[in-house]
Amino acid sequence: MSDLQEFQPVIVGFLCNWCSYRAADLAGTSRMGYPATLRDIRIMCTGRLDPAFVLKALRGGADGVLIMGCHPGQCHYEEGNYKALRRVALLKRTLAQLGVEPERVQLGWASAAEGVVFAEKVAEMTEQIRALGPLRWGGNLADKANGNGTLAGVAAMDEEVVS
Amino acid sequence: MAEEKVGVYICHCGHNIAGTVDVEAVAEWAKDLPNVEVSTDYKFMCSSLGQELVEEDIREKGLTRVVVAACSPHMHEPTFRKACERAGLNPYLFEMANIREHASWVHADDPDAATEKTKAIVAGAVSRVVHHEPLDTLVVPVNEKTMVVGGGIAGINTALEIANAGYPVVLVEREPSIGGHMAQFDKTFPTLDCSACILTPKMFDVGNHPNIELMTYSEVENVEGYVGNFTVTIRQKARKINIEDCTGCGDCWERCPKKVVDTDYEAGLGYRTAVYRPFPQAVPKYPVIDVETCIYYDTGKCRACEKFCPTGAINFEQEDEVVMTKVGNIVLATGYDLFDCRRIPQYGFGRLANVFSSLEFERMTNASGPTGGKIVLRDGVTEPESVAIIHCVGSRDKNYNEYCSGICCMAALKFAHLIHEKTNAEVYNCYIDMRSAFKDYEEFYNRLMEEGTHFIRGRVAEVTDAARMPGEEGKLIVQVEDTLIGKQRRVPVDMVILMAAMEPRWDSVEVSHQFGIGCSAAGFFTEKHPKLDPIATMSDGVFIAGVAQGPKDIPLTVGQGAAAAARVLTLITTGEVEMEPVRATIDEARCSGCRICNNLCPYGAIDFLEEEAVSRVNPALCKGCGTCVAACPSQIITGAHFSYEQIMAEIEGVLWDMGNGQLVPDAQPVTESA
Amino acid sequence: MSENGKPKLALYWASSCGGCEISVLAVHEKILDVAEAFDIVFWPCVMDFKEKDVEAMADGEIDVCLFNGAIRNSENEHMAKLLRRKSKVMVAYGSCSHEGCMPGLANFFDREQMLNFIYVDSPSTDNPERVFPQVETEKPEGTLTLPEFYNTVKTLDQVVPVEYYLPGCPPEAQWTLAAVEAILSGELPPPGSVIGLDVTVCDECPRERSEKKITHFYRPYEIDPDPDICLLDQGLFCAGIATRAGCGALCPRVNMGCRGCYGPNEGVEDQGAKLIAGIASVIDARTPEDIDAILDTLPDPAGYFYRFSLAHSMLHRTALAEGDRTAQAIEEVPRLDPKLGT
Amino acid sequence: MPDDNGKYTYYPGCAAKGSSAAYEMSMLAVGEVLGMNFEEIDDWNCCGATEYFSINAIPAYSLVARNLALAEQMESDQLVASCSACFLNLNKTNKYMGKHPDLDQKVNRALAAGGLSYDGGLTVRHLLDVVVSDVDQELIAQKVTQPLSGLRVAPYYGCMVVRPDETFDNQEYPMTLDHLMATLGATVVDFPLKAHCCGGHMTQISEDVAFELIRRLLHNAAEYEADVIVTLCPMCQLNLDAYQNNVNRRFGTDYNLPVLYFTQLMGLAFGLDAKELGIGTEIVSANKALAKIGQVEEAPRKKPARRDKKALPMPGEM
Repeated sequence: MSDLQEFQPVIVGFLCNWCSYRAADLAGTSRMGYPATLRDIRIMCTGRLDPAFVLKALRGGADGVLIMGCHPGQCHYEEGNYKALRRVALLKRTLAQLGVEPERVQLGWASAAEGVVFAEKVAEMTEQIRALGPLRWGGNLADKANGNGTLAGVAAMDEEVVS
Repeated sequence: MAEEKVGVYICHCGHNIAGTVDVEAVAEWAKDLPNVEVSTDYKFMCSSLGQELVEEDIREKGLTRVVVAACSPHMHEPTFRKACERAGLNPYLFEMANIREHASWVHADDPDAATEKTKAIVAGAVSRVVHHEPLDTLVVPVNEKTMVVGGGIAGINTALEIANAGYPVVLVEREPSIGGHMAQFDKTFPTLDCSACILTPKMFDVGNHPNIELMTYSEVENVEGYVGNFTVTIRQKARKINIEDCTGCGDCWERCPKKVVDTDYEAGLGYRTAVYRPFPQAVPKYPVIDVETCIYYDTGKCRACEKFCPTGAINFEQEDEVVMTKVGNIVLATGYDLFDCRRIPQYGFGRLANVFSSLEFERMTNASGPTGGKIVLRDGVTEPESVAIIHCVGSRDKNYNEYCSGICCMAALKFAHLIHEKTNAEVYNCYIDMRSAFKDYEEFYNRLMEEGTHFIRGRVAEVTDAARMPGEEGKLIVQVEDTLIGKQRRVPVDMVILMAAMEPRWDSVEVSHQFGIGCSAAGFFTEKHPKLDPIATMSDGVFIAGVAQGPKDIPLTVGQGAAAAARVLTLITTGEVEMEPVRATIDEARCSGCRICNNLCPYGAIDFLEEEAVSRVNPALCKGCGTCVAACPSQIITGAHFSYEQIMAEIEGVLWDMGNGQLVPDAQPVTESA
Repeated sequence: MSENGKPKLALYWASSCGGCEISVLAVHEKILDVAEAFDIVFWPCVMDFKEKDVEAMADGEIDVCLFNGAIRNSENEHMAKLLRRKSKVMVAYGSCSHEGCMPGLANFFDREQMLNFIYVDSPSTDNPERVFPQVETEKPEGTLTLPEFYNTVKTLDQVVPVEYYLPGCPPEAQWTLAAVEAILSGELPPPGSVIGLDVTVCDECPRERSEKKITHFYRPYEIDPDPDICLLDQGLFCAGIATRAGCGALCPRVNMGCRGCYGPNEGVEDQGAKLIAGIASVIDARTPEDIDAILDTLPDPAGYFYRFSLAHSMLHRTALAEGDRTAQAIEEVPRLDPKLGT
Repeated sequence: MPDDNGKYTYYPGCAAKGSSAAYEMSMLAVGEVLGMNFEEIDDWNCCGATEYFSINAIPAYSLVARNLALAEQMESDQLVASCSACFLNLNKTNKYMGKHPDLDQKVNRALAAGGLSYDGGLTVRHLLDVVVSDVDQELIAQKVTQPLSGLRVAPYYGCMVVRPDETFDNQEYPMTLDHLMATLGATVVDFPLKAHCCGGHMTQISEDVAFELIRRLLHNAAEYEADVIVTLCPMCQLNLDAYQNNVNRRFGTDYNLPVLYFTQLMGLAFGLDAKELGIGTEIVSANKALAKIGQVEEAPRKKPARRDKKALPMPGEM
């Protein structure tokens, strides 16, 4: 998997229900091929994007995160994409300090009619991430001894203790 | 959560999915996902048999959650939600996994990758659906009254259709009279029937309809509320005329000493007085005093109109009035502005006297216009011996508007015909492409060719009065490449008509914000669906009609107006509307009142309760975009159906094979194993 | 329970500043009641206990262990595991053991960077032979050992299971007492819970808040803030919006933005994410250029957002080069030739 | 924008040192009045004129880029050219090098051979742009001591200054020079051919083409009863001025239209000495025309005065 020769990046996508998700649908209906690297999640608006989602995806082993919404000025909810623009901007500044390359988290626009734009964006980002290599944050994380303070962990521990 | 029973159904969609994705394998694999009770694949899940399969399992195996992996939720989510409902399961406990548009169709070249991705998508859905909660659709009553904004032919038609059906309408028009652009036109293509003759009866009906409250010289100032329950604030600008006394006799404007160029109705080609009625058939019949130009407001003297008014209707002290009213639906028919031809200096409009804009020409050929319908040069007397009509002025031009205004070709043909009819002038049509789609239009084009109009295919480079060769002296020279004969041509003419583009109203963006709807990059209002719903908008209860939605001619405008009326009537007669329960709610007990969310909501659905110092979401106003949910720094705003837990779970799901962040066990040497 | 029927209490500090130890005393005269109520069996900072004393105890013999400090080296981890084994109830006491706190900021770097700076590059250091501390150093007299310095700082619950958390840098006395009393009364909250409130600092903050529109961030020295108006409204960074209440909004009350030491609000996984979302939401700009212009006035965002919670955040530390993923970076630190030492 | 002391880097181009010396003289004189300092690039070279690019692109770009490289070492990042052809070439090269990395690379390799390099730090501007955009028009109005009242000027921009891409004025129908002349008190005629071609180097290649183009301009200016054609490009000035006789001979016309640089008229309006401004060096003498200055006189309109009542208002009339 993480073999660089044929390293297949894993990208988690957050797509706006009204535009880019439909653009992805259109790419499908018109059979436009693009790398099978994107695993997309539908949200009602890029304005719903909680930065925690991005962190979760990276922490969860993704090599990149692609957020796509309506073109500025064409948000289904008027302003949502501007909020995404601001949040992603600040998030990326923070991630940069944590050693995450800017290419790994990208915000793009595609209207419901822009299946091509969507497909090209996925292909483009896949290449960029392939060049960067895997992120696979898992390796960064310390082993959580005995279930990380979960009750299960405590229980398990208690047994040890009692016995 | 652990006790949820999930049913997973992988659809073959004939070959569409099964042709690429190993559906059996996926179904088999899904059996081992947490909480999965049933997992199977089926040829066509959307078929009645497929749906029954789901219903049976809900009843017999006691499923509490359902995942169907098939096409896009935009295709069949409603189908399966209904199926669940029939089996007694709340429809929102269902989740659709899109493995066709997002997997099989786009990765046909790599079946293995497609199958792997399918697994990820299904895993995501399963892990998400467990966190779903039963939701009930909101139901709100619909106010019977409708507000129509814009009194052009679109608005007039919408208002009449609704009013005739027996429901109240308030029609708001910015100008002193309704009628819009159509009232300025002379003839209409291709039938050439007189625009006024077909419009004025409708205007009259509007003015006298018991169900229509007509508010001219008025503007909408504020809109609050949601489908079925809007509260609108309208400013009635002061006419400076007491309409209850005014008889519209006309003494005031006949006596008014102040003449100004009428840039509205006469398109700058004629004059009006400071107190004026836009045109004789105006509805309502009352004049207005133009405070900008009235001598009295400038010098404090004159008051001629007041002296001569037989009924003492003149009221210089009259103030604007602001009225508030409740309506259930809103139709925006705000029309268009004409492209200002001065923006293309090389065409000489405003510089070369005998270059006219299309609207100027409409007024000129109009029997009630400044020249009484005579086609003459700017000097007001000379009849032109040759006229060039330039198409696509400000349309189909990257420098101005990329779109085609649609109507100009036909209007140009109409002009050509009128010129032939009224003068002996030669007429040159310089076009890029002739666009004469729709009923009887092409025939009209043919007719004009027979009438001897010259058609030159090419975009005009410039219009100049710089004569270069004999025969050009004192003429306007149209420099154009005739692309059919492949030659540059200089056509000397007496008059040039510029077919100006239709542009969105200058304030269309503000208006779109005011009404909470979208606006295209060009500035036309965005419809809900470009093909299947060109009348509704993304804001429930707000509809659009006419050129405000995009360039179109009179028949289409009329049609869209009627369609908007039909949509409104459906809502009114249903009496209530269901709203998707995708909503945000604030856990007020845990809200710390930081007010981060307060100015985020585009629909003003979030109120801050001063005394409790907490914020609250009005569920009826909320449209469920979730921007406040994402923003809340103490994470106590929940977005129904797109909650933090649900999306987090989906992320874990789609990354099921990535070890969820624990791929590499920590190799830190531990001095002693616990 | 000891013979005298008093519950046995252990206190330990791992990687911490010692402030938590002091804060235990901040309960003032009540400390006597504590001493009265408990049989203190281990408190290296105050009384002379040795590790072997703990070793000698039976597993689970200690009723409550208040463990402060982060896990920075092998000794911290060893003691955490030891005390865990000996204690019935393990309490992560204070921000370090709860969230990582200041020691956790080391996770912005890796071990090599830090050792190099501390032992070589820091202006006040003169170490031409690049001598680094070693886990084992051979001496004629025998082998000298030091705890292993880890690549990554961890919170207590990242090495052992933890029943309760007492947030704060340091925890406020009333919460320490609340915890002690809860333990004495036996009315314990469900294991895994944080002793504190489930709202944010804004809830305790007396300042006047209004709709937010931030056009510029100021450093505290740049403006003289209005004492009655929300600091964030005035463009001063304040983590209060995303920080668990319980301190009584100490910092905002003295014109200093909340630093976030109580960690994220109840149910929140990543304090930084919430700060990013909240702060970015109220930035008053629409174009990338304008947005950047405003964000440029907020230097070191990660520092602001993860000041106390980096070690416990979702990403937990900066990305390590793939080779370093398994924290073997110590190999790259040149080892000291034993002979040099002699 | 220039730095506070109004410094600009100045690229003269070949003409300035020969045929259009008057242009440079007047420019420097006017610049002094307006507090603009033009620092000439040391050791500048030919701009390649317009043809070289179509013969061999890379050397052509490199030739121009050498000037850019030298200019970049100067104080100001504003490079001003007074000749439209020079402006076009410098501007084009500057823009293309910025847009096309491969070109940038090749050209810089060439420059490196001469120990030079250019990394796109300049803004290339035409003298007219600088005068109308950087200088406060109020200031210009204040400096006018001898308004050009009664002088009918035909503002002639030529084809290159506003093309290919719109910079400081409309490409098809520029107006800035019109406004500037009005500020100087002149009567500006609406010169429809203002942005048409003067023939350029065609005078050397095909007189038929060139002279016809020149004739059109002269004819039109004369038709508008212009006393002077005012230009901002040495090429235009040369063609209209030097070949006016040839045109008259060929077409049997008797045009007598002096062609001056806008800086010369500015100088006169500022009350500077005509000699200082190089007036008198033109071939078609401007004396007769300039004699008019001072005596105000409403020039006859070209269009028949409109018959009120019946006549229709012009667009935008109030």
